[in-house]
Amino acid sequence: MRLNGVFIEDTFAEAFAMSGARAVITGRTQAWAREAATRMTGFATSVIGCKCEAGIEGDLPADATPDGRPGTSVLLFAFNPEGVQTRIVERIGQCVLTCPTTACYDGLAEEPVRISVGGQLRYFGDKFQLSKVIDGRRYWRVPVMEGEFLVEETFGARPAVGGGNFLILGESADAALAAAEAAVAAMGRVRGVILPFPGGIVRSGSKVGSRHYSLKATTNDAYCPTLRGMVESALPDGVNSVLEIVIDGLTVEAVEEAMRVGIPAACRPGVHSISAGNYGGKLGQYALHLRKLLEGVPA
Amino acid sequence: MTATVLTPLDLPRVPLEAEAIAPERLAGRSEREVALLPVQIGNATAQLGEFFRVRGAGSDEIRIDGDVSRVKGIGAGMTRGRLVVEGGVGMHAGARMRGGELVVMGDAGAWAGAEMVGGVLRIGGSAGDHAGAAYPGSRRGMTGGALLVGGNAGRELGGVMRRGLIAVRGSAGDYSGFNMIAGSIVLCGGAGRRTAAGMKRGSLVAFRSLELLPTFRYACTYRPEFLALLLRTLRDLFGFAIDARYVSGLYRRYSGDFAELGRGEILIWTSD
Amino acid sequence: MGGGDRAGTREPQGLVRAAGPGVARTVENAVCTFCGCTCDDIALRVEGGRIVEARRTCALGDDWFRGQPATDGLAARVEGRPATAEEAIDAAARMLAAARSPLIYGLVDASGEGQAAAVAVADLLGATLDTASSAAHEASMCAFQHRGKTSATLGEIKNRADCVVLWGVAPESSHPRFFERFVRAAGLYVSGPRTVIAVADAGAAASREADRTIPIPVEREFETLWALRAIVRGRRLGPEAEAAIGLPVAELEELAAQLKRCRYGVWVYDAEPPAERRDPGRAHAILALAEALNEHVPFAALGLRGRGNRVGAESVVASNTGYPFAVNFGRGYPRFGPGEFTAPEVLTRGEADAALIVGCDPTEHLPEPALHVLARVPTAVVDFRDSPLARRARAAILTATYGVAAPATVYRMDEMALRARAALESQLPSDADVLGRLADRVRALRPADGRP
Amino acid sequence: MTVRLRIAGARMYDPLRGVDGDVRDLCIEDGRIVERLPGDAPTLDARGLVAMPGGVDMHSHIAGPKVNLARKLQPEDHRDDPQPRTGALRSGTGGTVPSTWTTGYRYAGLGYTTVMEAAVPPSGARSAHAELRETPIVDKGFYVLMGNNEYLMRAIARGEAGSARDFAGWLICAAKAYAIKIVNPGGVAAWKSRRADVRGLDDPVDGLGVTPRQIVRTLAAAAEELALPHPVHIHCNNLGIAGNAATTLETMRAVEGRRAHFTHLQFHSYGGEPGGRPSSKAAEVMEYVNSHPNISVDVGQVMFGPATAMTADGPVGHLLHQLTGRKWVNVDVELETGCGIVPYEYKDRRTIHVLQWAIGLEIFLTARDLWRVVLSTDHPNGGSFLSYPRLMRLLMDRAFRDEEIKKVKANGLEGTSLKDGLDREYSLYEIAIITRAAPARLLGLQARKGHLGPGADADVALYEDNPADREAMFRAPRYVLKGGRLVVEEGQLRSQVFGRTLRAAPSYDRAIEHDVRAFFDRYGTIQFDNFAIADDEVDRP
Repeated sequence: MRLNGVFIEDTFAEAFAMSGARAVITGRTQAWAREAATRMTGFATSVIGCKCEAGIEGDLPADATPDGRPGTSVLLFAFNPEGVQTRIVERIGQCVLTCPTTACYDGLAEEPVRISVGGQLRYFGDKFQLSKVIDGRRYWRVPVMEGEFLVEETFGARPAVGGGNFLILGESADAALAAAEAAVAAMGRVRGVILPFPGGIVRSGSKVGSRHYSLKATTNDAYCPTLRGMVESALPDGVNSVLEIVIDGLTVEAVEEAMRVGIPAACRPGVHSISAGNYGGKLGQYALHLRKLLEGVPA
Repeated sequence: MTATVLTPLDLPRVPLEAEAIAPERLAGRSEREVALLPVQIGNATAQLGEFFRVRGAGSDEIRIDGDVSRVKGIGAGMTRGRLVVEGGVGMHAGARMRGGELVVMGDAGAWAGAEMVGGVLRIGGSAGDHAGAAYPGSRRGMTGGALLVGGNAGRELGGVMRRGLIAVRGSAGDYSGFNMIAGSIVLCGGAGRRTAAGMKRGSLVAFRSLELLPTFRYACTYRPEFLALLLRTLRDLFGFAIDARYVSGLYRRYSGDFAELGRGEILIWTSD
Repeated sequence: MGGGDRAGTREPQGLVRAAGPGVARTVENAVCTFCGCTCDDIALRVEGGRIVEARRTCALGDDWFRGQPATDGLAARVEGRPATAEEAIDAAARMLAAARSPLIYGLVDASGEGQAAAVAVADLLGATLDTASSAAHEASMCAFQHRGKTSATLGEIKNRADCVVLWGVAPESSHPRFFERFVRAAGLYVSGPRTVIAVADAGAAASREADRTIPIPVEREFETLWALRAIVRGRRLGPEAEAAIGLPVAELEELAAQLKRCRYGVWVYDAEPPAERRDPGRAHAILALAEALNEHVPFAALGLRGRGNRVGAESVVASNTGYPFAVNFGRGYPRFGPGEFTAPEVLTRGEADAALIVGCDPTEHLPEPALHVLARVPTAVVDFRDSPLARRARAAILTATYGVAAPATVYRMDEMALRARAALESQLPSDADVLGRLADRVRALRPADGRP
Repeated sequence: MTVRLRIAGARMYDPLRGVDGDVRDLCIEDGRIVERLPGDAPTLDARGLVAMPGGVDMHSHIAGPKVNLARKLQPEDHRDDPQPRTGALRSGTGGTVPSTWTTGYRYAGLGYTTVMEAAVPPSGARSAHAELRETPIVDKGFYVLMGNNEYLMRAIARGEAGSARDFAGWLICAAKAYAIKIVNPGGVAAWKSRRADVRGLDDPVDGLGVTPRQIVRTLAAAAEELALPHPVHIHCNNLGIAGNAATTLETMRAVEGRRAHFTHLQFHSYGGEPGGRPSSKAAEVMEYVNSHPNISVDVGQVMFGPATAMTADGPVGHLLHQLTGRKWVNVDVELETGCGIVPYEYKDRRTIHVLQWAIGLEIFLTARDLWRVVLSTDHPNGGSFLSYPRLMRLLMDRAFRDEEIKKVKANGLEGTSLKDGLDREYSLYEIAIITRAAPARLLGLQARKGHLGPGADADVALYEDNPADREAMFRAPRYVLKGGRLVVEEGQLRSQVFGRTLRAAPSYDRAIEHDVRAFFDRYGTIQFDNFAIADDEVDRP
């Protein structure tokens, strides 16, 4: 299968089950909402090293937020709801509570599984915090020097999908990067997903385990162009640089949609082929077959 | 499903008590069965059909197409459905209601929505005394739901309220929010004296200035985000018109009541 | 005080007759019901079937004992014409049993036994039952029901209180022997003078008995009490407070400190204020303040109650039904409804279709609009006083004066029951007797359940 | 006209006569039980039913100033529990503090026919009698409060035990009361004088030169010397406070071998430190009770659900108000006693309530001599008397009890013997002891109450035996007779009668009245001559 002349390998991205939450941060201006969101999602690329994966899902216009101010939506993923709670509480506590003018709301109100967020952060109020129930949802008002920090008591946590991905095998580093940037830009329109790595792109794909050190993950040597010849390389001839796009999503459908949007965008001149990372189906619950995903996409 | 229509006939001076008029008590009954439902007339029991013409089988939607200002207990304890009264209602309308929607186009007597637990009670006209309040001796008044008054409210609005939302378009009487434990009261018009006296927690929001008790203390002037949330909910969810300048406005915050726990607040709008 | 010097100036007439005319005797320890003090140390000189002298009474009590109603030998009326009690009871019973929404009103000048019988009648009729003092006392009662009270009986005040606050009251005129009996008398735990502080409407005369008077603007009464409570609880008021109170905050702080220093305090207030001073928050504020003071020293709130057996009315109605007044039996069981089943509202809304007035003069208690309606409602009267209302009622039965011409259990304002023996003999039945017979007639006329 | 009834074929549980489930006929004539009846006497077929004497509640709060204040205080307690008027029966309201009429009906509806109001201030005797007159069906009476009476404490302080005794005799007669009641001896006086309490049995009561021990000892002796039918009835110091078992045991020793009844023992059997977390000392307290035949107790079981704390123990009222934030009534009463009222609720999710519940059950289940351990909830303090049937099932049905134990918050059971389960199951015979025979005997009423032998009042409860659900069985007797009149028929309350007011009339040296009169004249607020209750104020004409 070829898209825009780029070969699509007959393989699958192996994604796994995670638990995800959505935080809607509002601020006096879009910039302040975005600032809090940026800080909150820093150092959250890989659940292995960062305990969670988080990213900005997108900005929200004033009329789409609970309090009528501009907002930014953040998604955060961890292995289970407890992990999500711990991490989101830490991050909202350090990055939103502290940030001027912001308030923070649950973006998954319908989810039956609830994690305590404001319910934890309220203790910063040292018993001066106030609660408010509005339309069946409880909010905490924590007094801060600026005024009040408003945060919703519980957030929904839902079964989510981590590790959706595709690999861009480029003829050159420049071509691979341009293709990856194009893919990220296109995927920015998809709701329910984030791309947790810097700029949405990861250059250091990993394999499980290591040869020498007791590390959980080490460089994916089969795809490192400099190791061609030293290891059993997975790289076709002519490929000199590989970049990966990793996608976490609230649903498998959202992840698939992101891939369906991203892959064609990456199929540009200078891209040799598109592949995906998997572990032979041994680790993840989800096998996202590239060719099946792309059925119906105009070549 | 079409609405059951109840047309009041010649109603007596002796008060009629008709808790039977609630959606879940009419639902699933034939026209004839509805007419046979018991009502209390003074010291005797009678049948609904003696005082109302019943059209349509009992459904989750009821319309009373006339004034029933002398009928007590309409929609009291209702749990679901919709009950629309095209005139006024007597005492205890929607008292202790748990769900559904009760719409009164005219005025309501005393104790409207008293101790209500959930649902929405809309009063197009004015509410009498003790709307959303606790009955004598009760630990709690309203504990949930929304009580929306288009006209004025009497005294002790939301007395001993524990949770829920009350909004009054016109002016409220004395002792609004008397001894309130928590919850939110929004007063668009003025209020009488001693507003929020004895408040433990909770919020009383006023768009006009209030005479404050000496046991409230000024805190600051700010834009409370929760209030934007609250007022937008009132506007968008309940269709209670709120001018945008109030939604995002600046409010003076007064803490109190320091004769009591002192963890409540009165928020008075100052400018947008 | 005492009325001996005026004995004989007003001749009580009527049915109150002693066994042997001309035989003089003295009745000791008679009970006076003319105010909530319910003094029970009165000595009555009875001569020719009349009370000719009352000793140890105050001016009010003197009027009570010597102003017994003249009844011209009449026992009862039906439609304004003289009748036997039996005929009048029957007429009253028929009228009431036919009603759909009868109102029984009064009870404040009746024996405890008569009050209990009135409850039985109300129960049988499915009536609305209200006491004549409910309108005045409702705010105090509802405040009590919301937060309780810290109080004491009069004996504890007499024997312990070294600090007496008179809040807008001058008991020397409303309860003339209050000071003599409970404040100036030597107590087991108080010797020497007690501190009496009056806080009163700046525009009116305060109690003459006070050592010191703090004038406050009457419209700031609630605010002052409320602020005082906050201070007693150790809160600091803001700079805006002074304007809201109408009194320097420093003065309130000093008062709070003084109250917290006493050994045993009592806060005396009017539990039945006149209509223009009724305020749902006032009694609440006083009860809450006394409660707050109790975290420091014993402090009793004492609500002064007025004339008659109005405390008995509430106590008896409460023991029988669970509720002190404003009780409706329409559904076959008692329901409580201040504002709903209180007589002024029931009448004004035109909801009563018959009325039984027991032991009260409605003109003293009901507002004009309610009286206006009452005049058009078929009415029966059971009272020891003849009155214009009794004369135009459908049926009226005159009774022996409770506690004077018939024995009666009466309740003091601290809710303590006393027994008033009959100083005079009367041919008239007691209120309990009449109401008991009325209940029997009603029982015969009205089946237990359903419509009349 | 002679009224006769033969109750034929019931299984009888009549412990005072040692009858344990025998099938016999019960013969009733003119309100009393007789040996035999003529063959043509009307017969009630009671085959298959269980017959017991009418229940006797020896510690309840049903009349008097504090009860009526609690009624006025709590319209919310009555609102959802109406008692409609039916036939000849009066309407009323229930809740934890029912109206007078409803109290009588509901007691009778459980098969109880004798109820004692356990705490009436002397000055409240009149209104208590007025309310008892309106309390139908049951025979009733009250105990008069003496443990903080200023006159009495002063007599004791002067060492005049004889004066104290004669005062007690006078007061019983004047108030037309049944027994001497002590509540927190000296503690209420301290509460009234400076909002304090007493703690130890030998702590002096504020400025009076008297100690709780002296009050207890003097009144225990007075009750004996006055030959009262019921011994002194004691509510100890430190009710509800951690560590109070020590006080309770000390008070038991303080009566020096005299008969004494210790009421609502559950509330007085706590270990731990004052102000700290209580633990169970039921075993220790019951060891003393079991081995001292002069001591009798009622349990004061806590039952989960709404309650109303009402007590002469002023400091306890204040404590509960502070703990719960609920509304509070405190009335200091006439140099006699105090009064505290706080609405309350026992919850099976609260550790302390579970502990109280467990301690009560421990007392029941470790009692060796049931003739000295009486069933009570201290109505309405530990719960309504309407929960008695459930309590009986807890005692009779181990499987049920174990299920209930599983439902409660487990840490409340720590340190109680209930934690590992107690095997004991009460039999019908034993239930009849703790609810009928024992209280009747402890009240000195065994001639006419608490048994079904000739001469007894024909107060009889007939139940349908239901081993699977004892609660259902005891909640709805098939028939109840009061004084031979059928008041409950087929499980329905049909008619009302009026019971008697039970009162003691001890002899005492009337010379005391002179001195009491002088005290009244100086410190009282009513005239001595107006104090005593007249005969026509007691019972209905």
